[in-house]
Amino acid sequence: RAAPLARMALYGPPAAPSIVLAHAIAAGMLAELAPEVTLSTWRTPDELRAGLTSGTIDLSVMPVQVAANLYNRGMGVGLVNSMTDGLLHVVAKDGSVTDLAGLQGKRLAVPFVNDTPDFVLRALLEARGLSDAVQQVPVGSPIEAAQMLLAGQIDAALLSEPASTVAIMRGIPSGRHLARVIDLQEEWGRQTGGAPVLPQAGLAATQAFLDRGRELLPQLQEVLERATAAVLADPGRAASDATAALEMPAPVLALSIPHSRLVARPASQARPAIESMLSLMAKGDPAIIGGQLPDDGFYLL
Amino acid sequence: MRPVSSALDRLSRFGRFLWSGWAGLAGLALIAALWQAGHEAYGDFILPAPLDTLIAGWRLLHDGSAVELLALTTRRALAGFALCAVIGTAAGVAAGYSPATLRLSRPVLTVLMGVPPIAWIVLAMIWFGASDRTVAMTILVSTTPVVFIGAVEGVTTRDRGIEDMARVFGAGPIRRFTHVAARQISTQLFPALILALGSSFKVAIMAELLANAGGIGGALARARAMLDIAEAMAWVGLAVAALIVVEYVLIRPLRSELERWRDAAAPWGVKR
Amino acid sequence: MRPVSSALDRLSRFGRFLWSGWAGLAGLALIAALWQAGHEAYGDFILPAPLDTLIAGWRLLHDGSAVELLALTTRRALAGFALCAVIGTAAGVAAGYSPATLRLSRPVLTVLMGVPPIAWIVLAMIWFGASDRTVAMTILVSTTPVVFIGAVEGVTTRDRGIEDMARVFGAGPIRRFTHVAARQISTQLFPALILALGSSFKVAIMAELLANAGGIGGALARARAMLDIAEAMAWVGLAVAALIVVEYVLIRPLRSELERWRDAAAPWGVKR
Amino acid sequence: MTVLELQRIGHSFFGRKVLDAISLSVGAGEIVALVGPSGSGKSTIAHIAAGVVDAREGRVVRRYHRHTMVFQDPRLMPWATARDNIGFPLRLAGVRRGGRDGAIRAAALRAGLLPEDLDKYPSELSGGMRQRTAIARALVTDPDFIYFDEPFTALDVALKRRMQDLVIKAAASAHFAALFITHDLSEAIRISHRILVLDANGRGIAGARILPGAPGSRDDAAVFALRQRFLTEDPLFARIHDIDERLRP
Amino acid sequence: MTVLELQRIGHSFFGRKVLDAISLSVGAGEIVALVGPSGSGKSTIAHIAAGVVDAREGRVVRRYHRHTMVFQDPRLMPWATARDNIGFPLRLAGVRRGGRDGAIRAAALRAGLLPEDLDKYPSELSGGMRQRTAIARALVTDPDFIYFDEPFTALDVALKRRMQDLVIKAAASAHFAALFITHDLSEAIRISHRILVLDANGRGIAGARILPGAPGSRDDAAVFALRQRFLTEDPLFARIHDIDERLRP
Ligand SMILES: Nc1ncnc2c1ncn2[C@@H]1O[C@H](COP(=O)(O)OP(=O)(O)OP(=O)(O)O)[C@@H](O)[C@H]1O
Ligand SMILES: Nc1ncnc2c1ncn2[C@@H]1O[C@H](COP(=O)(O)OP(=O)(O)OP(=O)(O)O)[C@@H](O)[C@H]1O
Ligand SMILES: [Mg+2]
Ligand SMILES: [Mg+2]
Repeated sequence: RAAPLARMALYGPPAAPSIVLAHAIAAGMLAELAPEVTLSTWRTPDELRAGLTSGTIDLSVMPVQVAANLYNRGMGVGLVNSMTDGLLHVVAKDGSVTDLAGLQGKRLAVPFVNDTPDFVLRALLEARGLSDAVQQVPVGSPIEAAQMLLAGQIDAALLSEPASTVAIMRGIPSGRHLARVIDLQEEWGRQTGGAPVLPQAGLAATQAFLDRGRELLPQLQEVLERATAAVLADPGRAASDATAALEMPAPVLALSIPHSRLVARPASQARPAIESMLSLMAKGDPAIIGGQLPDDGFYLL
Repeated sequence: MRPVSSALDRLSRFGRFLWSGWAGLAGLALIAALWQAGHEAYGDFILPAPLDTLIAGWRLLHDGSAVELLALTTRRALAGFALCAVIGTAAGVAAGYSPATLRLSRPVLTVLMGVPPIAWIVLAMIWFGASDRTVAMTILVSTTPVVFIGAVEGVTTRDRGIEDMARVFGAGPIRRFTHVAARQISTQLFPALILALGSSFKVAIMAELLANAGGIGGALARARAMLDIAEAMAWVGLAVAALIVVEYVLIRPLRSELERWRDAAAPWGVKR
Repeated sequence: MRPVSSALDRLSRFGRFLWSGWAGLAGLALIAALWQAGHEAYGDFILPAPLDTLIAGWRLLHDGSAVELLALTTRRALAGFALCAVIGTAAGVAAGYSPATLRLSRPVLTVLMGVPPIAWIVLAMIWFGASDRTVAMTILVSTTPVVFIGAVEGVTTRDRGIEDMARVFGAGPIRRFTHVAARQISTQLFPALILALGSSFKVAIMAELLANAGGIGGALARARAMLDIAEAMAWVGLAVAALIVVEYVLIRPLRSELERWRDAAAPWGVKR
Repeated sequence: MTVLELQRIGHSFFGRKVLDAISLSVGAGEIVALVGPSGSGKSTIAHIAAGVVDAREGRVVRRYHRHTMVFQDPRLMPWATARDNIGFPLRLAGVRRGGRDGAIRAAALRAGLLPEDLDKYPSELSGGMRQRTAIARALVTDPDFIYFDEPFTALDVALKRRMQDLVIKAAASAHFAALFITHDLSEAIRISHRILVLDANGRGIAGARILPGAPGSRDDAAVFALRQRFLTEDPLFARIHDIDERLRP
Repeated sequence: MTVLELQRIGHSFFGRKVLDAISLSVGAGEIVALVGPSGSGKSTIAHIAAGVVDAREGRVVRRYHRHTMVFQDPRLMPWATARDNIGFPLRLAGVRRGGRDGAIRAAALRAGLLPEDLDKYPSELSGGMRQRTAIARALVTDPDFIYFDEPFTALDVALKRRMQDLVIKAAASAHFAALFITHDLSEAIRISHRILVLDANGRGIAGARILPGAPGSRDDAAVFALRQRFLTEDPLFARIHDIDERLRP
């Protein structure tokens, strides 16, 4: 067993993978790695950038594409594992759409420009020859997409967890019954002929952490696997553990967990899926992942 | 007799102040009406009804932390405003008096004006973390140009004749500045300060939101993430209310005191 | 003799203009120096070297679409600026002349000033989609207060004596406005317009970024998504360069023409 | 024929009455001098007559075609050169830029301004030059009525005499009539047909004196003699002459 | 003993020479009148002597303690009432608010301003009242040198005489010396010890005339006679008197 660290600062966006971290902390699972573990959320890439530069971040959940880009830019960031198999759904009025073809002629709000969901959706639509048939409305953020969907300004929205959960929840009292009508992961699996896996986000370790506690990674991975299982087993409990750190109500988080395809797959094990996703994104402009597919050094475990 | 008449004068100005507050309420009612129309056209999720927002705001104020958050953001906005007022005025006055400084600072100004805040905020976050100072620096960067330009204009368009008079009556450069120029500069400075104050609140909220620094910006982000648009609007409304309070308690009375003489110059009946 | 002397005069003012451009370059050099220091402290990832940024900018300009994007954003910023200049000036002048309007519009102004853009942008997107008009509306909302206040101050602080003179010499209200008041208002309006122009570029970029509407804001978002900070900075730099060009081509010459008489009033040697 | 008639004019500023029951009239080609203590309301009368200020009581009847005014302070536009200030009434009258120049030069010359001063801004002019600019501006459109509010105070002896002669001559050939406010009794005597004395508190016109002979026919000695007589013997002028009576209310 | 001495002063605005080789001196308790055509540079001389403008050539020697000035235009602060305008020099001198009131009232009364006018802002004052405020401001600190730049132009006959008497009396008791710029020859003759005539183009002092007897000892008739003699017989005053010679360069 490697020597524990004095402190460990975990970061993550306010989404399901961070719940796993929160639960691991709350359950004391990380105590063996470091007596003092903190979890903070970041909402914008700028915070991530600032945190990486100022060295306050040890480990952070982040989009795999961002991690790969940072790695290729020589920032010393490596990927520990992938923490989700995909969080993407097209949300629309219940029953109005059933598959991608059903989106024909509909107005679909697409947030996350230049982000994984955008590329995946575009690839899927293109493969089906629907690129021109679906009216894509670019919007600034998932919030606005959900707002417009709830207000009936658009027909469907590409959302990720937990935004889709929130949108669906909010729709109920006002009589708008929304549902996750298309599971992008499934579509992706069908498209690639593989498993329905979109390794969107994973836990990345920074140089600052690797310098001090590289040996702790296997132990950490083992803890996260246990934590993931515990979270999936009892979403309610995990949600209440995470509600403070993520600043989101526990019920929302609890509802979001089952749709988040949480996993804790070591990076090298997830590598094929990751590479197929990253190469798709790099097709337009390799700069999005920092020039090329990351080499072996990126996959820490 | 003089104190009485001056008290009466002040009273009448206070009356006019109240009356202008009344007209202000009419303006607010206008906004509310437009808002309601927007609400009816687009529904709760785009624009919740003004009344719902009011209720949400009331609820926020009553169960707990709203007052604290409001105080936090107001404090941050005021700190940033104070900084920008001091620095902007000092730099603007210096530049107004020294053309060389002005010429040198013009491109700096253009950069400050034209570069969007997202280009700075990372720097601020590195230096100060998600703290008051990040917010203050963001405010400083985005509102200083207003104050700076106001001060420069105040200095360059002042009436030098009166300053020459002061010089003849024995005022050195410092007292010429404090007794004569400052008064003339304030005419141009006050509108700039009012603008800067308004922006300070706005920028404080945006900076809190971008830098994840709590306060009303944080609460707003949370409410938005939960798609609780009424609550989000309520937070914005609370911030605007704080702004109005600060403006009418802090700046307007000072200004109307300083600009009293304009009332006299206005033709009969056009008092404001 | 008169045309010659006036040509000479204009030439000398042009010379001073160039000289002030020179001093401006010195200011830019100052910024670059600070920037370089920041770069050396925080590295490429936060603040790429000015030179790298320059090279990135050069590259962008040379391989393709940068000029178009720049033109697009500039066009949008100018459209928004033109709108806000026209509306702000018209409303401000109206409010300046009519105290009732002023009182009514003050809370509207406060709301415009104090409410962060994220509260509007959904509305703009619903109305206009991710188009030029969304950008224009965002600019309108955030910069009109500056122009409005400038115009109001211009009207209320004008010298009524000269207007009375014009009345005696047979000028009706319209010509009193166009021949006398407009000139006085412009003194306060121009600094406001310069501010508004600067903000227009900034807000245009932010709006493009938030509303996902292409242009430099879109390119900036893309560069940021790719964590290509040098390119992001280069885009910002290009936008600022466009702003400087527009400001010095459009507004400054006009203003220096209008403010020529101030040179005469300044004591010897304090020309600028 | 009267070209200007004020009928029982009254005015107050912020509720403080400054003028009451002022009636006066000016005939065609007549120069009426208006004298009165400082602060008695002379300028206000001129402003009311010229339409700058709306009287709160009474009626103004104007039967002339076009009036101009020399204000007590020059009221030049600081952003315009002397040339453009003088040309301002022409610009208002719609005269094109090119067509103004001759008239401006002529008016400037009549007011004693040299061509080289025309390109200066007001801040570059001396006090007297500013006043001359204001005078030239009032003359440039050939008005048929001019309000003069202490117009020649800043001029030197020669210029003042020259301007007075100009007014006398123009009125004699019925070019214009004028209401001429002045503190200089000699000036009033020299150029006017009639002197009106305003009550010290603006409560009506205290009285009038019609001057013997035509303006311009009186030489310096006669003017001085008349002035001395007015000041020492005429009770109407006592209030102007005797300050201490006024200062003790 | 001379309290003010200008030694070969020269000045130019934007390269245009307006003053050249001006030398003059004022003795203790002496009133020196400075006359000259409008635009000849009188105000500029006063500004240079008082230190508002730095001369580009020559030297100013001041041996008095404290000077004040009545400017050609009143130069009141528009944001301050007449009271505060008059009290401004006291405020500069560090007199507390309470202590100023007596001096302000006294100075205002000397300048013929009524107490009720003290609370008005400059825009509410008549032209003459503004000038009186400026005069009161120059008197309030009991200076030992005053620059008067056409100070009494806007005053009525009685006030003007009163102010002239004030100057005469103060100078007689050596309260102050003064450089007195005026266009009114009678005024210059009435109050001064010596009249300096400035060259029409500011090229030096054209000449001086020492007046017989003490100021104040000359009655109206004597003043008038002297004035007529100066204007018609004295070649020194010819340039002031004869406008047409000046207008033809
Ligand atoms: N600030 C200035 N800039 C340029 N020229 C000036 C300035 N002030 C005065 N002058 C010029 O200097 C000359 C003398 O002006 P000054 O005011 O001294 O005359 P003055 O003798 O006081 O005349 P007046 O009797 O009309 O007041 C004039 O030709 C005037 O145009
Ligand atoms: N805008 C104003 N607001 C208030 N009071 C005013 C205003 N203008 C003039 N007054 C007052 O009206 C009275 C008359 O002023 P007016 O200017 O008509 O006097 P005047 O006879 O022209 O005096 P002077 O000879 O000093 O120029 C004065 O008591 C003055 O204080
Ligand atoms: Mg008057
Ligand atoms: Mg002068």
